[in-house]
Amino acid sequence: MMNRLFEKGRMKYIFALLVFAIGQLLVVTGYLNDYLFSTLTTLCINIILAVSLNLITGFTGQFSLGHAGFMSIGGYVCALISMRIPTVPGFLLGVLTGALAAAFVGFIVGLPTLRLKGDYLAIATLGMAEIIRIIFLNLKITNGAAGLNGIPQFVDWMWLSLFTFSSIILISNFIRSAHGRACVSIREDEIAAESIGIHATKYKVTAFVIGAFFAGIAGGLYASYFYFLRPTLFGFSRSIDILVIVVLGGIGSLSGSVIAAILLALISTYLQAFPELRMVFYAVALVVIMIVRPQGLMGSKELSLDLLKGFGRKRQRGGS
Amino acid sequence: MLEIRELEVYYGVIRALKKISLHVEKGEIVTLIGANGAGKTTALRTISGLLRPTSGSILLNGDDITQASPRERVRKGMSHVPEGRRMFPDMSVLENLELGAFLRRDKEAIEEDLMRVYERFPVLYERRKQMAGTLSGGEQQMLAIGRALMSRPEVLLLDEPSMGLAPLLVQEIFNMIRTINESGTTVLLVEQNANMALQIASRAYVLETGSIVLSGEAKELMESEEIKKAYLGGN
Amino acid sequence: SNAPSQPAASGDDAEEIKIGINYELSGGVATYGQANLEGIELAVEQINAAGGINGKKITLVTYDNKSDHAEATTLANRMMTQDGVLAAIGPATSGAFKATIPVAEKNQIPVVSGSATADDVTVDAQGLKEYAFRICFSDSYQGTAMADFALNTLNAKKAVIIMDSSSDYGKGLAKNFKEQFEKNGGTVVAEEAYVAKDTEFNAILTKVKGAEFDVIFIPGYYEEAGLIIKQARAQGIDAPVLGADGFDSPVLLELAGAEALNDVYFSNHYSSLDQDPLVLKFIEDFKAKYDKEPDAFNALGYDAMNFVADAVARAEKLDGTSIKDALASTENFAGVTGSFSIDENHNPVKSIVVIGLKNGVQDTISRTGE
Amino acid sequence: MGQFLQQIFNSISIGSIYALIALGYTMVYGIIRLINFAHASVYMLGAYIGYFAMTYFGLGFVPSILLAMLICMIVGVLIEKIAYKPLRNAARIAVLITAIGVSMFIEYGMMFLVKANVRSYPPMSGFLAKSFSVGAMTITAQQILILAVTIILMVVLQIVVKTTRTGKAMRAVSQDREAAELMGIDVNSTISFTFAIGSALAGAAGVLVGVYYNSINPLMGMLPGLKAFVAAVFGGIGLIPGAVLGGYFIGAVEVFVAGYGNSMYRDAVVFAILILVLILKPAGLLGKSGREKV
Amino acid sequence: MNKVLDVRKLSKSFGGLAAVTAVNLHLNKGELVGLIGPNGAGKTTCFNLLTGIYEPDKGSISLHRDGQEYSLEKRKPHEICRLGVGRTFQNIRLFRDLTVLDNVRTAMNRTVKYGLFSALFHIGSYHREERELIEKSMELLKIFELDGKALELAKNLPYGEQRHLEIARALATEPALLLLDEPAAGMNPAETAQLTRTIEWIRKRFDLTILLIEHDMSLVMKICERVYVLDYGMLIAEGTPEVIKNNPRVVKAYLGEVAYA
Ligand SMILES: Nc1ncnc2c1ncn2[C@@H]1O[C@H](COP(=O)(O)OP(=O)(O)OP(=O)(O)O)[C@@H](O)[C@H]1O
Ligand SMILES: Nc1ncnc2c1ncn2[C@@H]1O[C@H](COP(=O)(O)OP(=O)(O)OP(=O)(O)O)[C@@H](O)[C@H]1O
Ligand SMILES: [Mg+2]
Ligand SMILES: [Mg+2]
Repeated sequence: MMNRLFEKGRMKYIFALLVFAIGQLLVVTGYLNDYLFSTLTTLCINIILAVSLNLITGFTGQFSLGHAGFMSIGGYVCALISMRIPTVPGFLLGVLTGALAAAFVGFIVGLPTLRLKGDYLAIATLGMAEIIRIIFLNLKITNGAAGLNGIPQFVDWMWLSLFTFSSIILISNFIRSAHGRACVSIREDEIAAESIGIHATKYKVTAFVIGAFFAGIAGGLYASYFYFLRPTLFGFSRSIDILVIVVLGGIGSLSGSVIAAILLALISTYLQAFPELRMVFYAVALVVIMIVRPQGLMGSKELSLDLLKGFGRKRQRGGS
Repeated sequence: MLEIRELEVYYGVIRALKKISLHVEKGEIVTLIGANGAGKTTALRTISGLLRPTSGSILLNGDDITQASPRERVRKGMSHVPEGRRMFPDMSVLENLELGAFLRRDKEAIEEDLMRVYERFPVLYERRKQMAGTLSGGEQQMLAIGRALMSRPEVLLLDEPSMGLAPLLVQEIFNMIRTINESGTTVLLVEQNANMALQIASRAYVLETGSIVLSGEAKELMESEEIKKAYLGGN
Repeated sequence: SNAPSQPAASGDDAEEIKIGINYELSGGVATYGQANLEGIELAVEQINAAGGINGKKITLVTYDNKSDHAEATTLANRMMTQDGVLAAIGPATSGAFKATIPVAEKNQIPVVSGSATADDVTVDAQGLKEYAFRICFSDSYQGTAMADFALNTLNAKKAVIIMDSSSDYGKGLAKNFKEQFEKNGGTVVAEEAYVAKDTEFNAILTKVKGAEFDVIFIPGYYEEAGLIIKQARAQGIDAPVLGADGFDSPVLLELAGAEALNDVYFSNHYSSLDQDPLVLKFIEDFKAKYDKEPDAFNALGYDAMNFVADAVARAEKLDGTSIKDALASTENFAGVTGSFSIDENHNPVKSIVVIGLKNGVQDTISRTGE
Repeated sequence: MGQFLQQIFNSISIGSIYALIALGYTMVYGIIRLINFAHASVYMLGAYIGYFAMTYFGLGFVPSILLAMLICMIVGVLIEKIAYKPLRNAARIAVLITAIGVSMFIEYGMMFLVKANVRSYPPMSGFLAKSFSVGAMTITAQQILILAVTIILMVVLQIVVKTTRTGKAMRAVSQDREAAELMGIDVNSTISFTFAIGSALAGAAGVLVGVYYNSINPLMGMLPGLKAFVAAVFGGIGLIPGAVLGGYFIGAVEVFVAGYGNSMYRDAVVFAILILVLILKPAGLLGKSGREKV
Repeated sequence: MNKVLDVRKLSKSFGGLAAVTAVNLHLNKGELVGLIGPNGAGKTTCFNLLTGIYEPDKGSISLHRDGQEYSLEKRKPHEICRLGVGRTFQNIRLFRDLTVLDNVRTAMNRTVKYGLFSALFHIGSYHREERELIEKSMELLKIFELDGKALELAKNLPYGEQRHLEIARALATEPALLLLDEPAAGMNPAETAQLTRTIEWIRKRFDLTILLIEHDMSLVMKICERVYVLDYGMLIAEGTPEVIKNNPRVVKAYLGEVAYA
């Protein structure tokens, strides 16, 4: 019984290593050309964004439309640092500082606004992201509308997979901890959660800050793969794109977010061949998927966890 | 008046009602009792059209209404006090009551019925301007019953009307069900308070995990050892 | 077939000449991408109808970058590493175009933009982008020219700037105009901003109206400029209005109305008052194909395609490097947006015209520049 | 002083447009708790229908706006039937994503059909071409028209929702769909009716804005749509007077920030004020806040 | 001085409606006290005031625990819970989409010592503490015979078991004082009898003081040592079940003319 209830969850590390190794093999042998790699980079960035937004919106139940704002902070800070220190340590310093800056802003913004509920929170976060964007649009150091160019490129498969997997794993670890469960209970019923001693504001802000941190990492990766940043990249529609992935994958399912990000990347890549109707088909696909699976691809289930449980049960049965 | 034949209802793969049949004659009070999760609410929801059965049929006054919408059923004289009261929380008590008479156009008669409901539940009159969502549990229950009466139903489906009510009111509610019945409304009553239910009902059905396991005259059932032990608290 | 990054058949033995088209066909600035593409497609039709280049037909590999700069990068990668294009045209806006340049450099495939006007597109602090070319003016060139025009031709001393702060085009023009204007004795008394797709400008106009000034400079595109001029004139502001090539579209007239378009001057590549037969033929052909008047983006797209075709025809070999060299050595290319040569910074050297409107029609032109 | 009055008038005219679009958001939200992102697209559609009616069929203003309202009404009802109805029992956020999908479909579908370029409405004649000067201010007939339409619609809708049978049915459906069915309310047609009204409003707004600014494009719904959505929530989503108040509020803040502050930071200041106000009034300007009863 | 709860002059009104007016209550350690009264008398509102969901207009609430006195009237619900007040809700408020185990486990959060860092990296005492949490939760569930359904979603439990789970969840917060709001609502007499036994049993097992709202007199009269009666927000009577049963005011306002066993 105990084993069934309490999983150590080592599988995910093995899985991550495996994916990394396969990827590395493809890179070394040259099968992963620049085009595929840039598609892959976009995908991984989307995964990090979706997984971190899922923590805020899916698990903690706080409807946020401002994720692009956090991403942009991570991106700009990372770019500004790595342009001045164009070395790998500079890049890493940039990504981490960017993520911390995003987390800090998340804290400052989250503290007052997380009192708001539902759609009111949504427009407050949307407003926050717009304010951040307009500031970047008018700052000297970020070069306004033209944005930053010539950001040194450090993102390769190693860094990409390292950051992607650690984002997924850390967030999933968090969710499967007492702190994570506190967040989920707030989503389920805030009043009941408070009545069992959960400091709702504290946990909402915690989730918001962690989510912002990882969005910041995604921004940093973006800056240092695509060489450039501009305020227009972080508009309302990017936040919406991330939300779409989260809901499509399943609110409260990290593996769902990953799967949905992959699926949408596949659809979008496939549709590149139809430039005129690309977005129309994409929209249709979105609507159809939602109608067919309103709860999202995975609902609130997790892929890996269920597989593990399946294994566990089989082993038990075999043993007795 | 109301007849259910071989009704079968599924929630996904769960079979909540297993081919149940029952009937309620005009002017009767019939009660449906059973443990938590037996399927009582499911039965009522199917009868009033909120749920669709996979098979079986429902007849009202001889007409097959299995495929009818809830609206048509209301028009045909059915009224359902649902589990959990389900008032419209951001509307006033008065508006809730008016909605009960939604399909009626006879303004004056509606006004009369409104007065009758206020007479029955004076609290509702006191609170007529308050938002229904802020009423206490018991007040909400009264409102739910009052609202159902506003359609002048021929058949009234009641799902646990005594839940959460003060003892005095439980009494009153049951008395009222009796009066309502005496003034010509047929009643199908689902109750946890089996004691009281059996006292006012003429006949009863006992539902267990989706099947009817017992039925008969209410008085007889009240004497049954089995029923006493399972539903009446044993002592 | 699974050999890594081996571009599909290309080079001298290819049957056709593949040109990548990487444009904003949907999303926020789709207007400009679509307009460029119309010009390009017209050019390709004409070239192929005339037998192609040295007997080889041009085929376009067209992608929509959704006005997303990262997507532009990805698509540049796709066309260069998988589709084997010889050269790529687009994107339309400076930002998105810049996003494809590192890919071009890496794959040694030239990229050309018809409308990326920012100053640092082809050269920046790090030096010349060997594989990037453009055929339009830079912002500083136009901004300076319009400041000179304001000071010298209109004798203006005080100017108000109302700029599109959401595009680097608007900001770049504003900056250069201001520098030049103030260097030569003018003052900018107010700087106001709007963002692309705004339709309501009365608030800033009411504010501006309170100031004293001789001209208004509107660095931005016709979509908003048309409305600004209309609303300004309706408020009784009748100072001369200056703009740049972003004004050049028949839509400007439709939006602002003829009465509002008096005392409006903007810099451009060509004027319909030009009786250049090349221009006249282009306008005629364009009208025949699309049933509308061409605007600046149509013309620039048309020229960009012909510019590339011209270089392909002159190239020693059919590969990126040779075409790049051919592009770089273009001399006196006769385009509908003026004839030009490519300078050492991969910018066109062409003269600028300042067009004056009267009741919405082109009335005066003055030429400056090389 | 004249400038100040003029700015007040400016804020009223832009506010009217936000309010007009916000009304449709709030109507639909009121009944199915959905921020109907497709609303802004229907508004764009309305503008194009008006445009084609006027330029290709030579219809006048009134028939054009009626036609746009009619077609938008049909489109709105169809959208609900095809894309939202199957998700009646799904999470609200799932429907939101569908709405975003529908909105993209309409916008990009339109972009495919008519291209992305800006089109302009034909110049108006008659009353609609007039303008009046009051002191130092100039007021156009079109501004008066939009203001009047907004206020009249708000009043009419408020009366419909608060006093008529249908209005009561709408409110009942929004609060408890099942209970509404038990009252004999036809939930489907009530929802359809709401979409019909909301979409007709969008269509009308599209034509009015087309006439007013004479500039339309397939993405014209995005920015005002976003602002109107913000206005609707800000006023207290689901509340008709809230939508109008929110619209005017946002319009006024925008105009006064641009007119007396720094127009570079216009939208940033608008949002900052919005967030501050929400922190003080967490359920919007007119919304009732307070903890739910437990 | 073995008082656990001392409420003085507690008042709360909503708009013009005085829901609770100058109510005094006190509970001694280990007592099981009933709070009854007609519908809308203000019982649930009292609970909401005690647990910080509403802030009182007037009056004081003090909790005594481990020789300390804490005043509750300005505190937030989660602080009050941490001081040792647990509750259930009149309309069940479980975490419906969480498992039975998680419902209880989440309520044990305050015993968790590992920090955010351990939570993110699953290091430090994470594994040990998590294991302990599960063990403790399962023990608690066993008491309510819910251990077999630990991995079911709360919303899939039958009603009666949901009520039990809610009590288990409240107990998981290790309260000294437990507030139960109509625990027997929606149960049939047999189930109510079972619940009555459970309540008595947990009181002993966890050394609890219990305040209980209930309309089912068979339960109240059987297990409550004292009963408070509210009417129109005011306390109209207080005493042993015997006394209350025969108080004419209570009979008139609340009980009606029936004899209760
Ligand atoms: N929406 C639903 N989805 C899945 N299962 C359901 C649903 N509603 C009810 N059930 C299940 O169907 C069975 C019958 O439920 P029902 O609500 O009809 O019982 P009941 O007799 O009214 O019980 P109670 O006395 O608790 O009200 C139960 O096992 C319940 O868990
Ligand atoms: N948030 C609120 N807003 C307005 N009125 C309220 C609110 N909460 C409670 N009330 C009112 O306060 C009174 C007391 O309500 P309360 O829920 O405390 O009653 P109760 O004694 O628990 O009744 P019941 O036994 O029916 O549950 C009721 O009249 C109710 O309408
Ligand atoms: Mg039931
Ligand atoms: Mg209560």
